[in-house]
Amino acid sequence: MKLIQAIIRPEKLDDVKKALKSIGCGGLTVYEVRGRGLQEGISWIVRGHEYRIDMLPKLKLEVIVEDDEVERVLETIKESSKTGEIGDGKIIILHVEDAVRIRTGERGRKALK
Amino acid sequence: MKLIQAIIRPEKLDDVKKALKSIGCGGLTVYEVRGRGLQEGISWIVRGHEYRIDMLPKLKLEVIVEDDEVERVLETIKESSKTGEIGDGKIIILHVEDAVRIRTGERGRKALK
Amino acid sequence: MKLIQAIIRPEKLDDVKKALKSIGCGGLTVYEVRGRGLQEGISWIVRGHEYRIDMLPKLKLEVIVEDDEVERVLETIKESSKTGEIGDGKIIILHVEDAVRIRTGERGRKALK
Amino acid sequence: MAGVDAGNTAWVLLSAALVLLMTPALGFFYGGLVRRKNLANTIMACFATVALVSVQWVLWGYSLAFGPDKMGLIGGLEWLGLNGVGLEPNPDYAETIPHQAFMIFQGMFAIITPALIIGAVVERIRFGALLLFIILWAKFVYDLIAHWVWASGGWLSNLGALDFAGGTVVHINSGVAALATALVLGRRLGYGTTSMEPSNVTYVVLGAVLLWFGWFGFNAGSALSAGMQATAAFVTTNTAASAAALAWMVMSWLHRGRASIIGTASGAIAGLVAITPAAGFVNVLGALTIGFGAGVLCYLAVMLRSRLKIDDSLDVWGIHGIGGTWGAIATGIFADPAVGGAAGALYGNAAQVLVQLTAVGVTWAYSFTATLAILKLLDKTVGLRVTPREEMMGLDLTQHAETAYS
Amino acid sequence: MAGVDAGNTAWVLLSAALVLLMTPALGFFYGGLVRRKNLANTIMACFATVALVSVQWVLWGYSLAFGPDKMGLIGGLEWLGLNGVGLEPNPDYAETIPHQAFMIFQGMFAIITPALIIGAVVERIRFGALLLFIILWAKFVYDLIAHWVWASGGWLSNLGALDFAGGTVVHINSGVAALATALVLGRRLGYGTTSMEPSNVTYVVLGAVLLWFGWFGFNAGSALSAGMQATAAFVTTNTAASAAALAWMVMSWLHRGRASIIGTASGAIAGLVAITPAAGFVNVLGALTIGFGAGVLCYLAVMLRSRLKIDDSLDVWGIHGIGGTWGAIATGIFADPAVGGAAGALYGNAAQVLVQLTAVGVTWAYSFTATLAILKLLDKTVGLRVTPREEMMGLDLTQHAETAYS
Amino acid sequence: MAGVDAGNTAWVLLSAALVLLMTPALGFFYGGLVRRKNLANTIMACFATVALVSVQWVLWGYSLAFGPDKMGLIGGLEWLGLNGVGLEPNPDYAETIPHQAFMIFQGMFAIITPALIIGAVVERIRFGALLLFIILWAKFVYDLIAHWVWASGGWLSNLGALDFAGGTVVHINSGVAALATALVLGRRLGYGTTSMEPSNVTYVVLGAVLLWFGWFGFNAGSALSAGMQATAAFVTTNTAASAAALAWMVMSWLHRGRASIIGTASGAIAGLVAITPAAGFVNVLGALTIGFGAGVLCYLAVMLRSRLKIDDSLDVWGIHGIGGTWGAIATGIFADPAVGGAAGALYGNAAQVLVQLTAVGVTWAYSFTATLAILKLLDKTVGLRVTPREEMMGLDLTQHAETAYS
Ligand SMILES: Nc1ncnc2c1ncn2[C@@H]1O[C@H](COP(=O)(O)OP(=O)(O)O)[C@@H](O)[C@H]1O
Ligand SMILES: Nc1ncnc2c1ncn2[C@@H]1O[C@H](COP(=O)(O)OP(=O)(O)O)[C@@H](O)[C@H]1O
Ligand SMILES: Nc1ncnc2c1ncn2[C@@H]1O[C@H](COP(=O)(O)OP(=O)(O)O)[C@@H](O)[C@H]1O
Repeated sequence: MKLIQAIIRPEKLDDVKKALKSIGCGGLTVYEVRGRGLQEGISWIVRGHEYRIDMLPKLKLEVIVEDDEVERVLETIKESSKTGEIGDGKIIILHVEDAVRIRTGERGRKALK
Repeated sequence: MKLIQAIIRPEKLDDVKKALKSIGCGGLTVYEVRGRGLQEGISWIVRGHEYRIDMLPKLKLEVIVEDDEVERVLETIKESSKTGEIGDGKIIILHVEDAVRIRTGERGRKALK
Repeated sequence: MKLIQAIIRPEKLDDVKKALKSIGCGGLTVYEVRGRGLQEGISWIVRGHEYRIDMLPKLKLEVIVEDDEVERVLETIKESSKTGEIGDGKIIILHVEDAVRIRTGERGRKALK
Repeated sequence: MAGVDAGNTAWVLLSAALVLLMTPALGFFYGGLVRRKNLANTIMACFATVALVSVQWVLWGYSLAFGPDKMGLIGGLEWLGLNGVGLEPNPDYAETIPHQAFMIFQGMFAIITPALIIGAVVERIRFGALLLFIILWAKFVYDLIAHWVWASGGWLSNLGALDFAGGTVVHINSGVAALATALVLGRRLGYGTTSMEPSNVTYVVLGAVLLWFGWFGFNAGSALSAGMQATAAFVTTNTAASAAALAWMVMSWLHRGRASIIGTASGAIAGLVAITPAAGFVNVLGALTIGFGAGVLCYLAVMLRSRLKIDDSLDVWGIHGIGGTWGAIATGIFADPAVGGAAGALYGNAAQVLVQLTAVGVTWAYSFTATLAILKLLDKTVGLRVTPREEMMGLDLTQHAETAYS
Repeated sequence: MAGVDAGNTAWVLLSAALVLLMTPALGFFYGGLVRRKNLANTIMACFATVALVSVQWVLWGYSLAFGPDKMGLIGGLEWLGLNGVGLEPNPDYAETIPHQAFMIFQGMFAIITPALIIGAVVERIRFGALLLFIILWAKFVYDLIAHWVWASGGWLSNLGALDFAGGTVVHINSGVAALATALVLGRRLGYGTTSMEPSNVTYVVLGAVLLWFGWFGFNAGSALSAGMQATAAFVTTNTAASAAALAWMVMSWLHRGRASIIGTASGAIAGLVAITPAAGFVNVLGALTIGFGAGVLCYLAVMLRSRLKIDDSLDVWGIHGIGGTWGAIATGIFADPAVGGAAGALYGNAAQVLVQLTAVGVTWAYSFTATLAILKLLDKTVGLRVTPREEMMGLDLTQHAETAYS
Repeated sequence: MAGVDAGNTAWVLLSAALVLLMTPALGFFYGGLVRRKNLANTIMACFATVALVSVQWVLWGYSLAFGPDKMGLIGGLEWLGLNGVGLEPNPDYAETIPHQAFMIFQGMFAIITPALIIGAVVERIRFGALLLFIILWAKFVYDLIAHWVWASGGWLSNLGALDFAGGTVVHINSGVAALATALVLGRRLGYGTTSMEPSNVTYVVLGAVLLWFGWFGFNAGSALSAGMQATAAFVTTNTAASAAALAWMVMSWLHRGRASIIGTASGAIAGLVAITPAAGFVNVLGALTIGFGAGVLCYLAVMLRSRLKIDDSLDVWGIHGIGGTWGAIATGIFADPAVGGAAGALYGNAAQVLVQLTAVGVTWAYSFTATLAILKLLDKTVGLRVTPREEMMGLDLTQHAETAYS
């Protein structure tokens, strides 16, 4: 099982949700973060002094998936959250050792079903 | 060392905190998230058009534990956060390669003590 | 690739950001959490009844790094976020299986560049 | 403009504007006290009450409450749709302001009273059922009691009951109705076992502050002219609110070791409630006593309520019911003839206390019974409560498909 | 103090204070409706408008709008810097209050009108360009139309157009200007494809509530004395706002299955807009009709606007343009001579409707054309829109280097 | 009601209500400027001050400040508990309103003045110590200076010092006290090294807006009747606030490349402060000058303060101390006899500047010394500061066990 974490633009959430739904991937968790990347942000100079804004609002989206779904989900998130502008964000994959569904106590694959 | 991440109902936080304390597990980190699961949410239909609400407020709870404590903590969180209704949430286990206590620089087991 | 997660004091963010920048590490993601540790918090007693506050506001900081940068980043975060008082927080390291840059679709090392 | 005085009209209209502001302010006060998933719904409930009761009031409410008296019990239907309620003063109610100015000022009281009850039903009532409840309650409870106490010819008014700005009509009435409502509706899911912490203390203070501000219109405006009695009411209002805020703050400090912000705000409201019937009748020392008393008594009432595990969620009974009762009785004790012409027990007229007790008793009894009846009816017909799943998801999403803020 | 009446002066000054509050209230109303990255910028835009137009008004605005008439078209420059605008009453405008009291009351209207247009440009206009636009628009659009309708000698005023508190001057004017602005400025990036949900419903309600509160000053204050007409305007204002809020609430309930909070708040504003020209002229049943009509019509206008994919982002045209148009025409229909002395079609004076239509048409035409001209000029010279990158990052950060809250 | 005028009474009471609103508004203004962990505590500090000083004022404060004069230095104890302060007008203070109306209006000034100092102590003072400080400061500093400047027989008043609504008594007094307080209390932990960004810009604007709104009561209400001088004060207040907001906005734009929202709000407050002593004495051009001057001077004062690394955390000294000083001196320059009867240097009475400088100097000296003494006493006895651990955890949790919002 894997945990896919994606940092996306807040305005892209709806698109990503719809796209994930359309490939049958219903479960997801989302929260607000702020981030800075390598290039994004703006800066301006006033009388020799530089001012910079670099921490921008983003959303972090997490999906727990079976190993064999990873690529499809990855692709789906990538396509649906892309604008092509700097600041679109990153996706990472973490390994999940086990999962539990609180309601039933089911573990592993069954916890997701 | 493992990182246990649990998505729970916001109103269950107090119970979980108390339960964790009672098994001697003091440290934890919590933040607000919104999530949708496989089934939960409500929908209604007006003149053929379907409306849906699916992103619901949840809390995410994180506990870093020794390997040998994993099962006990897992069980404790599960029991104390369960209502039996759909939407109770999930718990996942991630592997932690190392930990550092910022204050002292201690690493590994000692960082948790 | 690794994901470094640090729980720090909110007022230390600026210092950490500056320190990371100075070692050439630009990308990072931050969000607000609340946490309790082993010892921190305050408690008071009124007529035999104990009251406790234990969940304190913290920031969680995440940096995705190449394996060979882990130690340097770890050290930098630790030094720049330390006050020496209880509650300074923890840093953990998680293994990242892969990373994608949404904008370009680049994967692995290149996603971070 | 024979008889219309500009100063008094400005005073009463601006007081009406201030009282209007109180109901949405209550929305923020209550909204801050509930969990975030129900915050917008709570604000909305108060806001919608403004719209609903405003329309009801000009259509039939004012006629029932203040229209030509029928046997001391109710107003006639002669003034439906404000027919005959014009711009000339009506000397039965106020000689120097247009009749409609009196009407709209009273309308603001008719709005806030049912809105107060919302504090007992938050986080679990269906929005549609709430609107129905409010419209029925306004008609069968508020309009009647308002008639008895304030209308010319009302039977409690004839008895000589003193109620300057609504201790019985507004506060006991809504507080006791809240108790009945909490009993019928039952506790919130998870009450007593899960944490139900207020989600926004700043909104609680914002609401309390705007309520305090509006209360000057509520109490001092009730003099219906801008003169000595209005001034007295203004001063006693501010004094009692302050004294009660301090009293509750100190109680919370002694009791839990910290000066509670929510407690201080609640104390201010308790003081404002308690001074309401007394505002134009007592002097400043009376106001201090009433305020301190309200802070202490309402604090204890809230403790008691929580012991009894009755889920009057935001303590409408403890603050408005008990605060109003204390204020109504205290009016009978502290009324100083030098302020408003009426004497209380301290000034040799012990009988006034009995009259006050009668008005209090009648209001308790009628409000409790009639509210119960309306609720039972609604529960049987349309159903009062949301489903457990809706309750867990929160009323913002399930009733309005909107969230407070993100 | 020959001629100055204390009651009326208190009334008009306090009304001016209430109207002042409306523009920042609008900031919260609008601010809650945008995405969080633009919330502080939206509030700031309204706040800065207060400061900017206040200074403009005492320097030249008042002179242009209300100064000695030049051929019915514009005021002269005699009153620049308030030269000659003193503390004695000016009987042309108000006999019982200081001339400066009238001036400052009018100033508050001059502030809020351009601020209303901000709803059409949020989330994408450069802050500096917005300030320039406002100052030019105030001068070349607002001051002129205000002169035509309200100044002694203004040509629409001479025609007999009824506009009690600004249906044409304020609402149609700003609503139509908003339409022009939305067309010139173009849609927000991602409009129609990405989600642009309001970020703070509680601020929307807070803003709406303070607007409602302030509107009593706006409408009832426009009587310029605290008497019967002010009372009538107060009552009709509250009634129409309530009726429209209910109407919109029900529309949203039927249409989308849930009672929308934002909808109810918007409905209240629509009702307040529509009653504005009529407030001192119609009776309470007229007000109910105007209110319900506004709720329904503006709801439909907003639907239509969204179909047309015009990004008048916060529906200034749908609410102020259409609500104001409906109100202006309805004034010609429902004006009851018993209230304000003027008769509408229902009271035998069908011609009034034609006069109203003229005023409406003139305002639409002039406002649209002149706004377009100003915008084209600014777009060509300084540039109106932020860069796409700035738009994506949000205006709070890029225009002010500050964020709403964290 | 011999002598009581309804228009004037309505005016003064409503002005008092507006001024009451200012102190909690200040809570939001200050609250938005601190870090979130101290936001609720900051709001609470202002709110509790309202309650505390209100009670103090009716018990002994009013008697000390305005009671029968003792050698120009202080009022006697004859009016303790408002004994003898009745509803008949007191012609020494205001001939046409009840004496208690004057009393309560003045009470609102007594509340806000110590509350202003809170801006210098936020994020690190023990809540209990703060309440003690406020009660002592109210007694030993505010009541005295108020007596000197405003009481009949006060020695600065006898000198002929002009202070329309509190430039010395309220603003210089609190601003200088804030400086003393910041020096005694020391800097916040991490001051200068960690980021201490304001957590809620929308609350800063909300607070500023309600302050502006309330300031109409503060300044125009100080005329104590609703006539020409009140109108003049209203107009100058609005004009100066606007001019100063623009000035500060432009300064921040030039200096940092962005139009700061917090800066614009602070500018408005600076303008309101500076016009306070002058409001009823200067004409509109004077007000513009005073406003622009305040925006620029206070901006520079704030820059200077931050250079000096004095942790007057929210710049009470820079805005109220310097703004008040500028306003007090400017009153001596710009006072126009056509407005308020008093002439300044520009109108041939250069001596007035000297009188103003005396009042300013006396207030600076006394306020600084007396505040220092009170603080030293408290620091030695009960202790002023929270522990470092409490400071790091935040005052919301440690002083009240509550959080602002979640
Ligand atoms: N090394 C990193 N570690 C953690 N988060 C990162 C890292 N690099 C980028 N991010 C996150 O991704 C977001 C977008 O990254 P950015 O570099 O600006 O855009 P792009 O991926 O298009 O080059 C950032 O705002 C930040 O939240
Ligand atoms: N596949 C998933 N990936 C990430 N989060 C998930 C996933 N499935 C569920 N969740 C999270 O768990 C919460 C509860 O899940 P849900 O399926 O509604 O309940 P249950 O686990 O009782 O079936 C969701 O709101 C969401 O935050
Ligand atoms: N076992 C744990 N699991 C998750 N988070 C933890 C754990 N221990 C500590 N934390 C987080 O680290 C923060 C600081 O830890 P604490 O123990 O108070 O300080 P220190 O590391 O200086 O001893 C806590 O507030 C909490 O957010």
